[in-house]
Order: sequence, then C-alpha cells, then structure tokens
Amino acid sequence: MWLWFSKLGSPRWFYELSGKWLPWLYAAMVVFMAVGLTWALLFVPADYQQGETIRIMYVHVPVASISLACFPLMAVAGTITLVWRMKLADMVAKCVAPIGAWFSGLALLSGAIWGEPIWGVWWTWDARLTSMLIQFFLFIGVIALRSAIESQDAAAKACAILAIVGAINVPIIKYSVEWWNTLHQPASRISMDPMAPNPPEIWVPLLIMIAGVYLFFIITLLLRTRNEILVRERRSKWVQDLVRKG
Amino acid sequence: MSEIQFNSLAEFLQMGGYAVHVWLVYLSFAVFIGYNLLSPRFSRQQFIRTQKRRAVRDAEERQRMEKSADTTDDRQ
Amino acid sequence: MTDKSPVSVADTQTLTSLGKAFRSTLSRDLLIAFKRRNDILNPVMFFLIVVSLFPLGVSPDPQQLSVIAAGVIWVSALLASMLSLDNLFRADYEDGSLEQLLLSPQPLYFMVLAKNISHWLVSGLPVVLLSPVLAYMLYLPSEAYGTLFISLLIGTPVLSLFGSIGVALTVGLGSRGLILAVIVLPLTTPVLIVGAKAVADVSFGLPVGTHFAILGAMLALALTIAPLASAAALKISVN
Amino acid sequence: MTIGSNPEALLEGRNLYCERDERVLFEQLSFSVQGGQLLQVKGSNGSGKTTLLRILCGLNDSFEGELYFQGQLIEEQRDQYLASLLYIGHRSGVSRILSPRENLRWSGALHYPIADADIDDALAEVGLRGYEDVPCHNLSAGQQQRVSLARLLIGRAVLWILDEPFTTLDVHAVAQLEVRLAHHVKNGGAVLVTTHHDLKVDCRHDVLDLDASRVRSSV
Repeated sequence: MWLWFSKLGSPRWFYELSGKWLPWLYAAMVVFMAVGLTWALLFVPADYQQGETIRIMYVHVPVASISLACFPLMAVAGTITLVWRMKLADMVAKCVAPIGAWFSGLALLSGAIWGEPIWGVWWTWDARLTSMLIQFFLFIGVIALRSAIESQDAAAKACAILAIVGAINVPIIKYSVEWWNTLHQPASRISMDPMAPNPPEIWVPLLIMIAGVYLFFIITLLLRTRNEILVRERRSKWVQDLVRKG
Repeated sequence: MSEIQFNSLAEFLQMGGYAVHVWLVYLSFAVFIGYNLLSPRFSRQQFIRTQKRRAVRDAEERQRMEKSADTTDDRQ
Repeated sequence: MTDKSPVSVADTQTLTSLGKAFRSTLSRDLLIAFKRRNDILNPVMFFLIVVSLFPLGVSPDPQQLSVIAAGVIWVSALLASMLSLDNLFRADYEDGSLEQLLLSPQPLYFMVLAKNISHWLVSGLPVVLLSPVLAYMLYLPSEAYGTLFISLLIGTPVLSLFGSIGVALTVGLGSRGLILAVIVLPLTTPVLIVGAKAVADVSFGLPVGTHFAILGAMLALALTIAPLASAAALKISVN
Repeated sequence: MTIGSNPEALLEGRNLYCERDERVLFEQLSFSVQGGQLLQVKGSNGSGKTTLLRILCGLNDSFEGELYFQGQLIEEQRDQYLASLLYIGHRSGVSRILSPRENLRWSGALHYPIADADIDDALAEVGLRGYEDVPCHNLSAGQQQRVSLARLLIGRAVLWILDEPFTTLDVHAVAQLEVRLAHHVKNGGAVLVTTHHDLKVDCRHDVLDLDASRVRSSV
C-alpha cells in the first residue's frame, strides 16, 4: 500500500492521471446537471406551502451540503501535509479554500433568497444561515492567512493548522448557533431538510442535482490543483516541455 | 416523472410570482459554475504565456553571458 | 557608460513638480495595494465579522438590533480603519523606501498626505461602501441610510489621518499592534460620538446639519495638522 | 582647516559630536568634501560610520556641530541640499512588491523627471536587462542592491552618500561600481562612501578614519 500512497504523492503522476479522468468527469457532470435542472425546473410540482420557491432547494441543498464537506477535506489535506509533508496535499488544501468560500457564499445567498418570502426580509439571523456565514468567514480567514505568508512551506503548515482547528470548530459553531437561535427566537421552522416526508418526485431530482454538483466540485478542484502543480513545478523539465508544447 | 408543470413559457418565466427569487438563485448558480470552470482555464493559459516569455528571456540571457564571457577572456 | 554633462549643483527649478511627485506617490501606493489585492479584503472582512458578532452577542430580534445599529456600525468602522492602518508605513520602513521619501526635496506634508489618501481609498472607502449592507443586516431604519453613508464618508478619513500619526510614531517599534490602538483610539472618540449621534438622530427625525458641519470641521483640522504631525513623527522614528 | 566655512566645499562638517548609549562615537570631527573628491569613511565596526552618514544626510539629528552645504548652513536650505544629494543606506530602498522599473519611476519622480527609456538603460547597465517587470521579491539580494545602485545612473545628484554599497555585489558588479564612482568624481561630483572592501578608484581618494578622528589623505 505504501508504494501506492507515495506514488499518489508525486504531482506529475497526479497531473497525468487527472488529465485522463477529466473528460469523463465533464461528461458525467453535464448529464447529471442537464437531467437534474430540467427535472427540478420543469417537472417538480409546486409546493402547497412555498409554491415555486421549492425549486430553489435544488440549488441550495447540494451547494450547502458540499460546502460542509469542504472544511473536513481541507483539514484532512492539512493533516497529510503536516504529518507526511506531501506537497500535493498542500496544493489540494490551498485550492479547496477558495472553492469552499464560493460554495458557502452561494449557499448563503440561495438560503437567504429562499427564506425571503417566509421571513419578509432578505437577511435574517436564522440558525443555519448564521452558521453558514461564520463558516464563510473561516474560509476567508484561511485564504487571507495563505496570501499573507510569503514563504510557500511556512504558509502550508500555518494553513494546515488553521484548517484543522477550523474543522473542529465547525460542528461546535453549528450547535451553539442553533442553541442561540432557539433561545431567542423560536423561528418558524420551514422544512428545509427535504428527505423528510417527501414523495420520490421531490427527492429523486435532488439526489441527481447533488451528484451533479459533487462532480462539478471535483472538476473545479482538479482544475485548480493542476494549475497549482504547474506553478510549483515550473522549474522541472516535464513542465517546461509541456509549456513548449502546450 | 409527472408532466411539465407550466403550460406556457410566460408562466414558466413568471414562476408563480416568485420569478425574482427563483431566477436570481439560478442565475447566481450559473455564474458560480461558469466562473469556477473558466477561471482556472484562463489562469492556465496566462501561466503558459508567461513561462514561454521567461524561457525566451533566459535563452537570451544565456547567450549574453556566453558572449560577454568570450569577450572578457580575450581582454585579459 | 552613459556620459552626462559635467555634474553641477542642481537648482531646484529642474526638480519634478510637486503635483507630479504627489500623483506619483499616490499611484505607487495604489499600485502596491493592488498587487496585494487580498490584503484589501482584510479590513472589509473584519468590519463584516465584527458587525455580525453583535446579533450573536445581543439578540437576533430586529427591535433591539435597530436601536444599537448606528453605534455598532460606527465602532466597527473605527476598529476596521484602525486595524488596516498597521501596514501604512511598515513595508516602506522595512525596505528603506521611507528613508528615500524623507530625503526627497519635495515638501514632506504632501507626500505623507498622498500616502494617507491612497491608504483611505484602499481601506476606508470599501468599509463606507459596505456600510448600507450591514445597516440592512442590523435592521437600521431606512431613512438613516443616507446619513450613515455620508457621516462615514466624512468620518473615516479623519480616523485614518489621526491614526497615521500613531502609526508614524510606532513604526520603529517591534510589537506595535496594541500600542497603536492605545495611542490612536482616544484621538478618534469625538468623530465617533458625532458620527453615531448623527445616524441615531436622523432616525428620530431630528435635523443633522450641525453634525455634518462638525464632522467637516474635524476633517479640515485633520487634513491640515495630521500629515505635519505624521511627517515629524516619521523623522523621529527613522532617527 | 579654515575657520570660516569654505564655499566651494560641497559638504563640510565642523566639530561634530555624537554620543550613543553613553558612548562617544566621535567628537571635534571636522572634514569637508569638494567636487571631484571621493572621501572614504573608515573605522572599526561600531565606530559610528553609519551614524555619521545618516547625520550628514539629515536622517539622524541627534548630534552637535554644524553642517554646511556650499558654505551655507544646511538647515537654512534643506531642499536645495536634498535636491543635490543621493543616499543609499543599508536598506536598499527598493520595495519588494514593485518591479525595478516601478521603483525607479517613483524615486525618479521624487527628484527629477525621468523617461522610462533612461530607466531601462540604467537597469540594463547594472545587468538587470529582462528583469524590469519582475517583482523585486523574486530578485536576489545582489540584484535588489543593483536596482538601488541604478539610481546613481538616473539621478542628477552631485553628492553621493553611500553606506556599504559593495555588499552582496559580485566581482563584476564591484568593478563596474568602482568605475562608475570614479567617473562621477572626475565629472565634478563628490562621493562619501563606507566599505570594508579595499576600494580601487583612479580619482582623488581621501580617507576619514573615525578611529583616528582626523583626516588622512592617501592619494
């Protein structure tokens, strides 16, 4: 197993492997997105309570769930960077931060818009939105730390530690915000978790959308990581050949 | 799969009165997908362009050093 | 070898004009800020985070938040402009550009003023532009938005001008985080009082003309004395 | 030394006294620098060479004694003095974020209008062709030093005060700088320099030895 693990660590091997996988991932993403979006926009029946805004769920829920996955992923990549000092893991961690910020940002935006008809305001201190906002701040913190430190490996270690500390705090924040919210204002609980008592024609398109957005997440992460590999290995021969060819 | 919920394009665009909400979310979703797929491609091309320019400059620099190396030899 | 006419003592007429030197220093600092784009984000994010902490600390209830909204936004803007002041002279001090600035024949007042303006454009202005969004999040009464925006627009330059004096004094010291706040915050309290009062009064329908007049006067005062004081302070800390 | 101030002297110091942490660096120090003269300030480490240079260019004002520029007290005509002075200290004065061209454009704008073409020629002459647009934090310490030395080529200052300009330079650059200094001095300029490197310049070369606190000419 160890050979495989160290081979995975070589950026060039990862670059070539991801190069082979990307076309397939693109194809799968396009299929899932096409089916999911048309189904969600055209075929899902309007909700008796929320009306057509139920369609927002098909963007908000996938994006929110993946944004929750970004921080643990960044923490795992950070641990690998710290323990095994694998450069590739640091490259992945560096690329996950902006993606996580994008996902949290969109989850915030779509969540606030989804809630507007019910709460009457475009922003409210609802528990889920607030903890998503704090997670967004955490991502911005990691990005700011990464750009503030000039030397590459010092930044790698610092951001790894911040990611691990952040990942531990995310669930704590989630529950404390929930507790804070119920304490002050028993918000009218609109059912945002769709898996509950919903007929299949509601949650099947959602599963498809979640798969589509996950594929998109993997693709954008691979694209960014491949760029990072090229930048960090720009002195090596294989990158210079690639530049001459590319 | 039940049938299509809207019987006209206008009704579809109107989204049962929530046009602003639904289309704002889907528009930002499109921007989100588009940006995160295109910006890595764009920075990749930019990287290749700067690396090409650097390769040319380094080659030019090496010739200058060799040329000045020869001239200093025969001056000694 | 670029041979030039024999070197003679330069007369000050052939010097670069003051306007050009001012513009060049201003554009240099803006270029540096642009090249470190991520650092521009920091004061804005700080402002956003500090304001979002208050509902968590106080309560999400709109009535309570709208009462404290003006004060919260003003204090957060004050702290945000304080935080971003730190790197006003720091980089130039460390790489020696500050010495070159002090040794230039151009009047130092305008050079320091150029640096203050470019610093405010990069850190003060984004905070001002973001303030309506935060006012919305804190349920500030809608008629107070204009007053908030204008009072911050006049107030934040005063904060960064007075703040630059504190930074100039502490640029030579090692750890200068806290000492900067301790020196500068007292200087900025009048601006805070008048600014927050203006926003609070307008939401009760009271006239705010006088508040703007006072803020304008403070800005005029800061514009005249702050760069002079900063220049003197810089000479001391470079000593 | 003439009692009255000597008008042709570009820079003259009379009984300068400086003390730092209760240690007297120099006292009753008098010297003068004319056009066409290179004065090397020598002294053991900590003998106050850098402090003296910073006093002469006005960065450090904790000293006693008078400083004259062309026979007049410097305090009275500070702009005129600064317009004719170029100081390069231990810190290169080059911003690490900007590129060499942007750095020189700004330092040019502080003193005399400079065309970009002159800047590029100056950078080429100090061996930085092709690096005009590279941010300085990608350059080596020697290259950054050469960026600040390029200011000697684009400035019109008559009096150069250089503090250890030869550190971090390679042999080729050292020779080039020595030629540059000699050229400036022969052209009527004045140079005040400190260095541990044994300076070989074919122009009038005097030495001010702070340890001995008296002028010793060793042409």
